Amino acid sequence: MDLPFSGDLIAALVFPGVLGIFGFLVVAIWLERKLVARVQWRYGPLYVSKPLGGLLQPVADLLKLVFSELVLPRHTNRLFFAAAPILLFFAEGLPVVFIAAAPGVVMAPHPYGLAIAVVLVLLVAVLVVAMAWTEADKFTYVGAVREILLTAAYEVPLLLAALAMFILYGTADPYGVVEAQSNLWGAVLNPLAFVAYLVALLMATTRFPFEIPEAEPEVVLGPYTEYGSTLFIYAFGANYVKLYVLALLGSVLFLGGWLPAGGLAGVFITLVKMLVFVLPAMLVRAIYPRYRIDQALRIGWGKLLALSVAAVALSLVWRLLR
Amino acid sequence: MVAILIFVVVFLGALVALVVVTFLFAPRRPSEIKERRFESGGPPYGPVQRRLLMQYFGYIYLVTVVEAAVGLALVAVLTAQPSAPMLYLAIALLLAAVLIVVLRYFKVLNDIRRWS
Amino acid sequence: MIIHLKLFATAVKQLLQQPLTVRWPEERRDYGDRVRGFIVNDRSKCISCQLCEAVCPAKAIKFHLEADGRRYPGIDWGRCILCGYCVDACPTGSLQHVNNTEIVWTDLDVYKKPSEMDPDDAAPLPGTKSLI
Amino acid sequence: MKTLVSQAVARLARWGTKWSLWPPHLVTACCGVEIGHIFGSVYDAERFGMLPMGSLRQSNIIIIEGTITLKMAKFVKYVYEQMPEPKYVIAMGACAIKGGVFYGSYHMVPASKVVPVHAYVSGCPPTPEAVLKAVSKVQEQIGHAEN
Repeated sequence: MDLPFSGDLIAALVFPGVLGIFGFLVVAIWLERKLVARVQWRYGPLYVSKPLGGLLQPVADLLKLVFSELVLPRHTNRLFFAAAPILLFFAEGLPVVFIAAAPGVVMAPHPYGLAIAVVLVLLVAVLVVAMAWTEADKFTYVGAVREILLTAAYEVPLLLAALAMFILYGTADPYGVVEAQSNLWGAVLNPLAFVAYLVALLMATTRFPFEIPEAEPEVVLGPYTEYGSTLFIYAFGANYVKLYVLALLGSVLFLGGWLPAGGLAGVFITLVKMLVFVLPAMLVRAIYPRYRIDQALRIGWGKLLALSVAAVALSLVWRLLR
Repeated sequence: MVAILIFVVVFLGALVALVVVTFLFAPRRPSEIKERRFESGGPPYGPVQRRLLMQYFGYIYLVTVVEAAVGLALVAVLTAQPSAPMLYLAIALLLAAVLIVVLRYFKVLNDIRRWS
Repeated sequence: MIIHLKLFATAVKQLLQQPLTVRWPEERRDYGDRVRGFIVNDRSKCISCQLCEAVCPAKAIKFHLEADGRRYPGIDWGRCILCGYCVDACPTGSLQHVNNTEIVWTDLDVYKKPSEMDPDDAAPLPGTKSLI
Repeated sequence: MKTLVSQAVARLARWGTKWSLWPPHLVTACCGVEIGHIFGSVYDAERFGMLPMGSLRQSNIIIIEGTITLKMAKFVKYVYEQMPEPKYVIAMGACAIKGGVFYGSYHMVPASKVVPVHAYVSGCPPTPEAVLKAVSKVQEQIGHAEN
């Protein structure tokens, strides 16, 4: 394309890649704390860097965590204990390999790229459970069981929402998907799938109404209880990486990706469209209380499943009409 | 392909490098208490593994079945010829069957007493 | 569905409103002028009657012989509960609360001798008063 | 060269620790009500980077809220021992300093005899502003630490 240097290197190192992931971690944590604070009529993090509105707060948190003592509990397998969060964080970031952020800005263009990305997102829950199992703690044990159950609630609707869009476009190639949306966005063509995807995104990233595995009043931090120091950044930040990946995937699947621009401008348009998924996910923390696990399961297998099946039916109708 | 390799190396390298920084520069004062299991500020008590209530595990059986069906549908859609109305009809019927099964047994799945 | 939209609308509305936080180092909450804060002793008024020592429920007040040959109260801030009984009991009004409630120490030396309880020592706190 | 690097790292670490003090949920007595007030909307301690944390593995400051009985002292000590290394303590309220109204009671322990304390706050209970002042005192101590 018309990029100054090779697009896949930009993809690997800057936007959907490494810098994007770490930058999103900092900005999303700051944005979440600040938005929630403002909804609750507070200021949120402020004094750490007053002119920037406390933007350095996550940086300070990360520095403090990096330079605090690393405790590897005696009763665990120390190698797995240290490796599990690193693997988790890495696996959460892996789906960006197959998602294009702009024409040419993709690491591995593949005809089934988006489908592979969806499947990779769904596979990661195993690592959370493995991590919790390695920690061998009462709270992580309960958190792991809750994580499994929550996964059971969101996996099928998320897959069905993706299936609806693939039926609609007839392809899972990121370029093909975006090209198919050149007239109308997928969110307009199939709003049911969009809503189902949004709710499944909240469940998948354990945002607030479904923040069941790490419910602070019940199980201390769920699967992340035992981790301190740098490993805590990875264990807890993995959720934000998942949010990043799902927002990127959603902006390509539903909001037309980099359209109506191409090249480097497309990257910025994708970034702006990601906000459509990220902002509500940040804001729900200040809005909803937490569901019980049976309520979440009932929503997943009741309304959400019906919604996503209806979305698939709508896509089938669109497909047959065309 | 090179881009994927670069991504993996840089990403994993950054993650491991931060842990190494912690290992080198963070203060360390290991003690026996610090390395115990975390139990909300008390000494560890009792075994970690408990018996689970099986009340919701019907959903997990369900998800293994339904997800496989949806996965098959995904593969079928992505590999099918552009115009295959029979395929879409099959998918619609499959999903309708899933919906009917879930609706039919939804009460059972929600009933805690039958699973415990 | 409608209820969720309403919840989001409320959140966005509150997002745009002004925070009600007391921005602490710059401004302070208006507790009124009769707040039970740090206690000072005006030694020109003190008659050494020891009523404050007798009435103190936490037994935080002790009398010290000072250089001018009279006894004055000193307060142990690790025991004082700021109940204000000593101020009420003082017949001449020499013991007084000042408006400073931010009594913070960095070491355990929290016993204040009578000479350290001058009204002039308790400087007024900087900053403006907040709205609430 | 090596000392320069370690000095720079120590400065970074101190800056990070200073602006990110995470207390665990350890409420020993009635001053815990004021702790709720400190983290509420009106005195928003999150402005200073404080964030109540569930687990001890991530937290690095204890705010001892009021009386510690002999029975509770064991757990305060345990919590302090389990926290990872740069860790700080604020003793809040007259009870935590010397005992307050419980001075000399057979079953109360001053906080300084259980854990090393970095700042004391007088009052029964202290106002939230006083605790915030103690927090900023602790931040000053961290910032001026020498290493």
